Amino acid sequence: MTTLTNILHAALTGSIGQHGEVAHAAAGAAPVQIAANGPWYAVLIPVFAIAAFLLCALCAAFKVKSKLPAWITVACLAASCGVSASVYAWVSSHGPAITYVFDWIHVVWGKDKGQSFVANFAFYLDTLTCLWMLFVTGLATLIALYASEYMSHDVGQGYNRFFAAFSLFVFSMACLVMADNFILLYLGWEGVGLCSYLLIGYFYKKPSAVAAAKKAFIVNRIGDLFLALGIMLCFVHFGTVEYKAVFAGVEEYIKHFEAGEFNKIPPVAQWIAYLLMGGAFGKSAQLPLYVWLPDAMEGPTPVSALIHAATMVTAGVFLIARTYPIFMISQYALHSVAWVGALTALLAATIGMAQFDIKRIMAYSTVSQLGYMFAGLGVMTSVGAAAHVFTHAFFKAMLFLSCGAVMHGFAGQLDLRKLSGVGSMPGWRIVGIAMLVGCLNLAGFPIITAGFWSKDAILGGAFANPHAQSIGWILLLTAGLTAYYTFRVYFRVFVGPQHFEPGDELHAHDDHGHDHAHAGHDHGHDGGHQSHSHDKAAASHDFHPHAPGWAINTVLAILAISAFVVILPLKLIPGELGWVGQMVEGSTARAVGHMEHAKFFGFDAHQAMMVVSSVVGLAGIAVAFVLHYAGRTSAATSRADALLPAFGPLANWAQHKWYVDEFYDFLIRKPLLVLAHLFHIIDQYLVDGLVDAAGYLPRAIGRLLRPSQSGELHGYALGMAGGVAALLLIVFLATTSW
Amino acid sequence: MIDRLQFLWPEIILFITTCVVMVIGLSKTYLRRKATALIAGAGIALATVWAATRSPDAESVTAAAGQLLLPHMVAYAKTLIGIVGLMLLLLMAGTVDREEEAQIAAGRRSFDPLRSNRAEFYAFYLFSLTGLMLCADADDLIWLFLALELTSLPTYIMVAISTAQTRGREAGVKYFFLGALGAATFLYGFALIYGATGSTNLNTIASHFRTDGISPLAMAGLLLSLLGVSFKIAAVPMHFYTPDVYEGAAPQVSAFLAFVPKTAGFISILLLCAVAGWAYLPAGQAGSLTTVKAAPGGTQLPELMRLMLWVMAALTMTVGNVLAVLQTSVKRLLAYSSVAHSGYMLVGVVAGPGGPADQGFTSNGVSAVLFYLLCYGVMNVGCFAVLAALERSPGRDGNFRETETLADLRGLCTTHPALGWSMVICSLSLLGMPPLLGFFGKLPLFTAGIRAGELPLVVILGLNSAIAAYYYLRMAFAPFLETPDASAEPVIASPFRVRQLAAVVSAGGVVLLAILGNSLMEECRKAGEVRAGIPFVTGGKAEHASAAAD
Amino acid sequence: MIQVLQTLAQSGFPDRMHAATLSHFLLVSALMFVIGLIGFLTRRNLIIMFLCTELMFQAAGIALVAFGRYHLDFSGQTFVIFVLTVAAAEAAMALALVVLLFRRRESLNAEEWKELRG
Amino acid sequence: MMLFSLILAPLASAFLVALGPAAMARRTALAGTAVTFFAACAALYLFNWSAPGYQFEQSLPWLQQVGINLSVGVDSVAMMLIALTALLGPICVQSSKTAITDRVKTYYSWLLVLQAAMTGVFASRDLILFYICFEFTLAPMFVLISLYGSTNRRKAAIKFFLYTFTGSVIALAGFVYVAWFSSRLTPGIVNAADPSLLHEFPQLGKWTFDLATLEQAARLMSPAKQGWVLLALLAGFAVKVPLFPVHTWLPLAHTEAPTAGSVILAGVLLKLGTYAIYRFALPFCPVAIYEHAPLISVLCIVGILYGGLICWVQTDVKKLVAYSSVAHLGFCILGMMALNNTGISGSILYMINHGLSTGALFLLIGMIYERYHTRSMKELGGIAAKMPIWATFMVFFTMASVGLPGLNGFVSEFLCILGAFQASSAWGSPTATLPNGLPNAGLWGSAGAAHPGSTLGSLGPWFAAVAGIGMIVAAIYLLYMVGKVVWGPLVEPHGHDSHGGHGGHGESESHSVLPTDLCAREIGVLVPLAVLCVALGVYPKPALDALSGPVSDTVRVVQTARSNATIPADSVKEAAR
Repeated sequence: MTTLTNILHAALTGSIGQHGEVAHAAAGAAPVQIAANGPWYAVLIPVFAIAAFLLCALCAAFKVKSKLPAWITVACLAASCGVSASVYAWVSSHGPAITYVFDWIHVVWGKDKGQSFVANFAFYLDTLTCLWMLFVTGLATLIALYASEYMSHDVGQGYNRFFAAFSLFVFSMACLVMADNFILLYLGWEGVGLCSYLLIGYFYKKPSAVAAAKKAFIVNRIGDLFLALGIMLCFVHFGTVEYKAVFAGVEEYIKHFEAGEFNKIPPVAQWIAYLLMGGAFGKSAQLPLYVWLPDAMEGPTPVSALIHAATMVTAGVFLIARTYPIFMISQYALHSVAWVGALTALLAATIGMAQFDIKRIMAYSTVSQLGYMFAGLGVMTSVGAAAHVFTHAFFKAMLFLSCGAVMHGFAGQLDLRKLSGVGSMPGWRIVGIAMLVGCLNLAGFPIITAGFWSKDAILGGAFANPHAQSIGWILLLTAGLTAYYTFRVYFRVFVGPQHFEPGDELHAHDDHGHDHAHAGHDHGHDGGHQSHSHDKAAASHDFHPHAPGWAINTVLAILAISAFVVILPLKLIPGELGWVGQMVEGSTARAVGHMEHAKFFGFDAHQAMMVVSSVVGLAGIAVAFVLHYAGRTSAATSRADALLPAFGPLANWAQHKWYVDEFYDFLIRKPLLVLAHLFHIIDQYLVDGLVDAAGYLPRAIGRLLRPSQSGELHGYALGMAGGVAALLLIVFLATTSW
Repeated sequence: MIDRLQFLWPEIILFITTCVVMVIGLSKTYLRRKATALIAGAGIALATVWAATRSPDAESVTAAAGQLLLPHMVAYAKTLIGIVGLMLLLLMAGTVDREEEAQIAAGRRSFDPLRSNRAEFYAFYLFSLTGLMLCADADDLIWLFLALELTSLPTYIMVAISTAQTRGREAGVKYFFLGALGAATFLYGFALIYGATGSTNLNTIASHFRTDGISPLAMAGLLLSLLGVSFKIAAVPMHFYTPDVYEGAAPQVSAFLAFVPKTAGFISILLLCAVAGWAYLPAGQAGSLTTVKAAPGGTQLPELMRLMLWVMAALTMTVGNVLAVLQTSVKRLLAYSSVAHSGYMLVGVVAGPGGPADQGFTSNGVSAVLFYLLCYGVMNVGCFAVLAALERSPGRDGNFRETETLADLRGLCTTHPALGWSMVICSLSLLGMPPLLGFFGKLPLFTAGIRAGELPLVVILGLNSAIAAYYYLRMAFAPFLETPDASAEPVIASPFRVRQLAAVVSAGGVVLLAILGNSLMEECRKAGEVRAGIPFVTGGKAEHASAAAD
Repeated sequence: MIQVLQTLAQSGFPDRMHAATLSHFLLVSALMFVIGLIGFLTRRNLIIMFLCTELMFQAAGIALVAFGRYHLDFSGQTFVIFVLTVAAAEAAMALALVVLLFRRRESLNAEEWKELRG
Repeated sequence: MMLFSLILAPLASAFLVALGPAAMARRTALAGTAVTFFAACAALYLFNWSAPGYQFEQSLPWLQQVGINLSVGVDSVAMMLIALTALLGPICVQSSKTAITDRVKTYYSWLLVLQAAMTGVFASRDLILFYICFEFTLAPMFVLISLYGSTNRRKAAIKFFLYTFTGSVIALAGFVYVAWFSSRLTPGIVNAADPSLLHEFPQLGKWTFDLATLEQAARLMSPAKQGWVLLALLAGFAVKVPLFPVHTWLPLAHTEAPTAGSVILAGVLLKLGTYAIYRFALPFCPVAIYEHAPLISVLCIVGILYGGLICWVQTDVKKLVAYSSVAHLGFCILGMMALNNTGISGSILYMINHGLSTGALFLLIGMIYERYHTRSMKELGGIAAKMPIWATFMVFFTMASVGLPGLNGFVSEFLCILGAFQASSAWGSPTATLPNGLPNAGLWGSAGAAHPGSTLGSLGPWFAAVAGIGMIVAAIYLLYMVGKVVWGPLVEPHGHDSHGGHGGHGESESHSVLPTDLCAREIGVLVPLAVLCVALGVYPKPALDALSGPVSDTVRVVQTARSNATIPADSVKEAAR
């Protein structure tokens, strides 16, 4: 309770003054003062998480067959969340600080700057850290609670494993976010990748899950390589990987940046940002590395919600926000970020429009929204980006959890052509409401949704930036598309005539020793079977969707409420985007420099956008209403089907994700595989063949010489005489000077 | 002249023993006949001890043995010959007269001096050793020629009578005829050297070379002599007889052939090289035939000789190894390997003793050769001893049959552990596997070769060791790793258990000498010193000059 | 090579004016050696082959005697005495061996003995 | 005494095993390795980790005519590797309990001999003693492979033996050359080259194989000579590592070797090569290695990518891991070629880490092989369903091998790549001013500003970047393997009951001995490795601190030699005629 009070206190009173000051100090180009002694209890955030991991691992070792690991996880993560809150309270009253834990990697070869490679387990605590940690731990706690029910069919099977990996994820995320140096960040970065791998591949018997997990890890590794190289370049240039010292080093270049004199900034320093960007693109599923995220939906839904929607995928955003000064001193880095973000947003939205799997639609919408965040960073509205991360975390988690509830209830059915009117089924009310709230947020329904405000900040920032007008238009277009496909899902699945077909996970669950508690089997599914006649019908006759239980409902309710509640800190506290704005402004992610504000057709861009984006969003919803709700009688078809021919092959292409996967497969994987086979052949026959040949050479010579040992006396005598003659001749010829 | 007798006591002892053996061996009493081997052993032992302890020491060398080009080598070489000779003697047990004695023991036949070979065999053996020892203290071409002939003539007979099989005869005749060809070659070479210098005394010849340089005639003589003598060491191109003779002879005689003539040959080559250059030639002397290679280590042979030895060394080891790789008969394999080992030792000859700056065991190629002779003798005897100690039960013709192929060795470590492990150890040592003796034998060849700037030759030596590893590995691990064919006729131990002793002693020597090799190396270092300061023949500017003054 | 010839020329070879110089003896000796060698290589009878080696030995003997005379030195002749002795010993051995072989194969053809090979 | 006892203890137990009854062989061997392990622990405890020099030094005279002494001594690098060797000893013995059932005495005694030889390699301070131990590792390994290996074992054993033997003979020529060079040094020559070195040569002009003396002497060689010596040394040690074109013996040997043999091979034997390069090539030919580092690094990088891609198309799990060693050790040598503290520290740490994680992978594969008698990925799949404990370990060690931060592999791999990244003299060279600040002009050049984190060297960011692709490739093939074997639907070879908990009734004997999942003994074998993997990943600082002394010395030697490379080039050529 004390902590809660602290947060409120900090949020409503203390932080305002504090951060105002810090921000001013920073604006005066003085380095941010960072205390060396942060609160010790910051350590507890990862410690609780790792403790949960270890306990769950113990549970696995002792083959615990109850929900114990879930409760351990929930408790520990809640504790982490509490600690995060108190750390936030500390930071908001004391300013940024570093909490040192222990030495990690130390290579020292001199006393000067740059002559030691030092990466400690130490935490860099500022408001940006706190912002991320608060929603990461908070959401993780909630989703763990949700998962305790969602995963219940696996109790005694993979339940322990699931929660162990889940806790490990939170630990890694904590390291990533709280790191005081790039190397610890890298630890978290790859750690979350590992957990993502483990959790995507949770249903390890499904080849598609295994493949998706592998894909996620490998694609992320590509990004990680860039990140690693960026870190190295950073080390070479600044002589350190610790943020504090790096930012101190950047400080000098910031002046040049503010003066617009990029030619005074060494290209090496500018290149750091490009490399780091690669890492961010990988982790946050941006072009060209976004392909893993949609496949990652093979994992259990809570995982999709937490890792692949709310937290891990925002690590890229966090990285750029954390190292924002480095990006600012790079002449084209932010432009690149903006363009990549915008294009990703558009591309993912177009794919999302054409999908039928609702979880996949959500996945593409995540990619798309991440694109928004990158665009926001790129157009120098880091505040908007951070705010969008924050709001998106809540509503996207909620969307996923709702989808998960549907999936859970309908045996894995996710095809929007096979589900209809779920929201109106008994027991599914909360899910329906949560879904609606989420969709409204995602679509940017004006004024009342948090998503609207954060998205608006990015759009406004884009149009306000004189160099980013075209990005603004792309984002605006995407906003419309987003609203359309979001509500396409809602109108198809949650409202309209009731209809469902169960998915094929009945059997899969049986494999797991699944014991469905058919608590809700008497809930009506009367509208269920009239309109279809395939073979599945027989199976689904016995099928009763089971509505979510208390845990899922509670979590959804909390999230639905908080999706609205987050508007409060955004709008009630003064400043651009209020509390989040302050959090960002008080950290390294603060955008500096003076930029003339561009006008949007003569209006202030931000104010104009409030109107324009509202209109676009509402238009999208309206189109979705017309095409997918109005007059729809069956689940499988809608009015939109009639429009499809008008788009020609485009619709088909979009449905096939623009064939990007195939393209990559053809362009990269296949050639590599061919190369690998080629190398293997070369290795066997050429490299090893040469060795064998060298080994065979003595035998070959021996075979050649063997006839000389004919056993005949005369042959030997001739050999001796001839040999002597030849030898003498050789010797004479070699030594005589002709 | 009496002074020279100081050196000859070991030979004299051996000669007396030979005479005794020749008589005793014909005795009608079985026990006396049997004592021949013991008497021979006692004689060799006495000669060895004498050579090791009572050889003229360094002080008297200048006075009494001033004529010797390698003054300290005598004691070392004779001791070495004696030790290996004793080991070989252990092997020789039962080589001849086996059936004869069996029939006499069975009472089917009485002793017939005409049918017995025992006396001759041991006498020839001792004669050969005597000749070998005489090689070491040769200071005259005539002496050298006689010593060489005394060494080799008995061996021809020994090969022929060592087994009852036709192969032994064939081996004997091939060996004899080709040996005669080789002998004629070096004899002609000696004649030319004599013609060019007017003296048969090595010392005088050396002085002559020092004063007047080496005339083309002398050079032709030197080259022919080297080539002729290289028959004894089985160097290319005089190596052809080796596999056939080793294969045809009984294994114990093959062991003998691999050591005795080879040692004689190397001693002769060392003497000839000492005459031709080591003893006096300064580096950088001009003249096309007598150019001395101004190598960093200072090989001081005339370029022609160096080149010939170089080519011979390279060819010998390569040819020996590549042919050995193909063999399945252990004896033949060892024969080719013997060729290869001669090639290794020739590297030491090419390297030479080096200049005054190169004192020390590691720098002196001559020491390396002498040390390697010991190593090779010990480990080679071990391998042949294992073969000699095994046999097959008599076949249809009533003769016992030799074990010969690699397949025969399979599983020896389980059936005859002592022999099996001796084979493993000796083969690994021949391979040059550290820390066995063979490795420490090769190491000085490496160091001396590199000291002399013969890097390519050293690399060829290294690569050849690797080629050799292939077949030695088969030989080493056939007894240990493989299991005998179930269908194959079992191999049994020869009734002459003393041969097993020889094998075990060799194996023990291979291990122990490596560990306790330091003092041996010290001896070799001394033995490898070439006498400096050959005087000018005609009164010149300087009476004495230090050898190879840089 | 050229130098060898030059040296030979300088030592008065060939000199038609005098009856028998060192060169003549050497020439004979060399010819004998070569004839012996060629005989060894071409003939198949073991006894003839042995005689060819004797020819080679004696070629060396001629050279030794000639050189001894040339140098006015006795060691050459001494050498020859020893060579003759050794040759005699060899002859004895050769005959013994040949007899041994003849008993086995009833032939003196050297080509019959090639069981050992490879 | 400490080091001699570490060498003699396994040797003595080898004799005990050979002489004792077969029934006691394994227990005797276990006791022997355990004693060695505890002795090594004692040594670790007694070792002064903060001192940079050699410790436990001892020298017994041996063949002084050749300048060979039984000199031993360890610095922290060698000490760590000895500890690794001692740790793997009992693990190998324990892991062989069910795998080796006939000729056990031979097996365990040769295993112990092998351990002694390997310890000797790391402990020696005399080139010939080193060489003896180095070569002598071949015989036991040859025996282990050719007696206890799988179908093609004889060929593999012979190839392994001959290949490495050939190389090391040439390396011996290099050693001898250095010794000869040193023996010819006179005070005059030394003085002309570097007067400060004079006191380093107590045995001036004598033939010796003492490492300390030769280290000093070899530096006076001209760069050209150093180049030849480097070539000779690499001929021996690159084969052992193995570097790219000379690696083909490794997959074969690994595939055919018994499990413990593979563990030793990957864990320690390969490190003999890398250790030898560190111990000899670097101090003997600093200038040459500086000049040729790019070339060697290119070989490393080719090995990383080429080896990695080949892994991807393997069907034999063991062969895959074997090829991964080629790739992994490419990183190791790449780091060493960076010739700076980061790179070399990383490289040395890599030796340890690779030994732990790859050794463990081989153990795991061996456990599967014992159960299913196959290692083909076509016949195995989804083992996680049946053997969760095994699967957990497998994923764990795979991740360690992939280089996941927090586990051991990461620290060393990152340091190696970082070392290569830093090591470019291009970082320091000021380039022309950039007119517009565009990064295309003088991409890596610095516009006036220095790069404090850079070091001298002849590699650079491109090397790091291309090698870094190897990290991706590593993820590809290792996850491919895990995806095939651990995850996916359960696939078992024919004859194995795919539903029953205790599959394969009537299968061969060793199969019925083992339970389906790992037994306590097997877990006990893996846990120490896992613990070390975590420990070295989370808290590598003690190790890195301990390495800093020796590594700094090495770096100083190389950089000094390079900076005054011209001086010895001339003076020594004159003086050594």
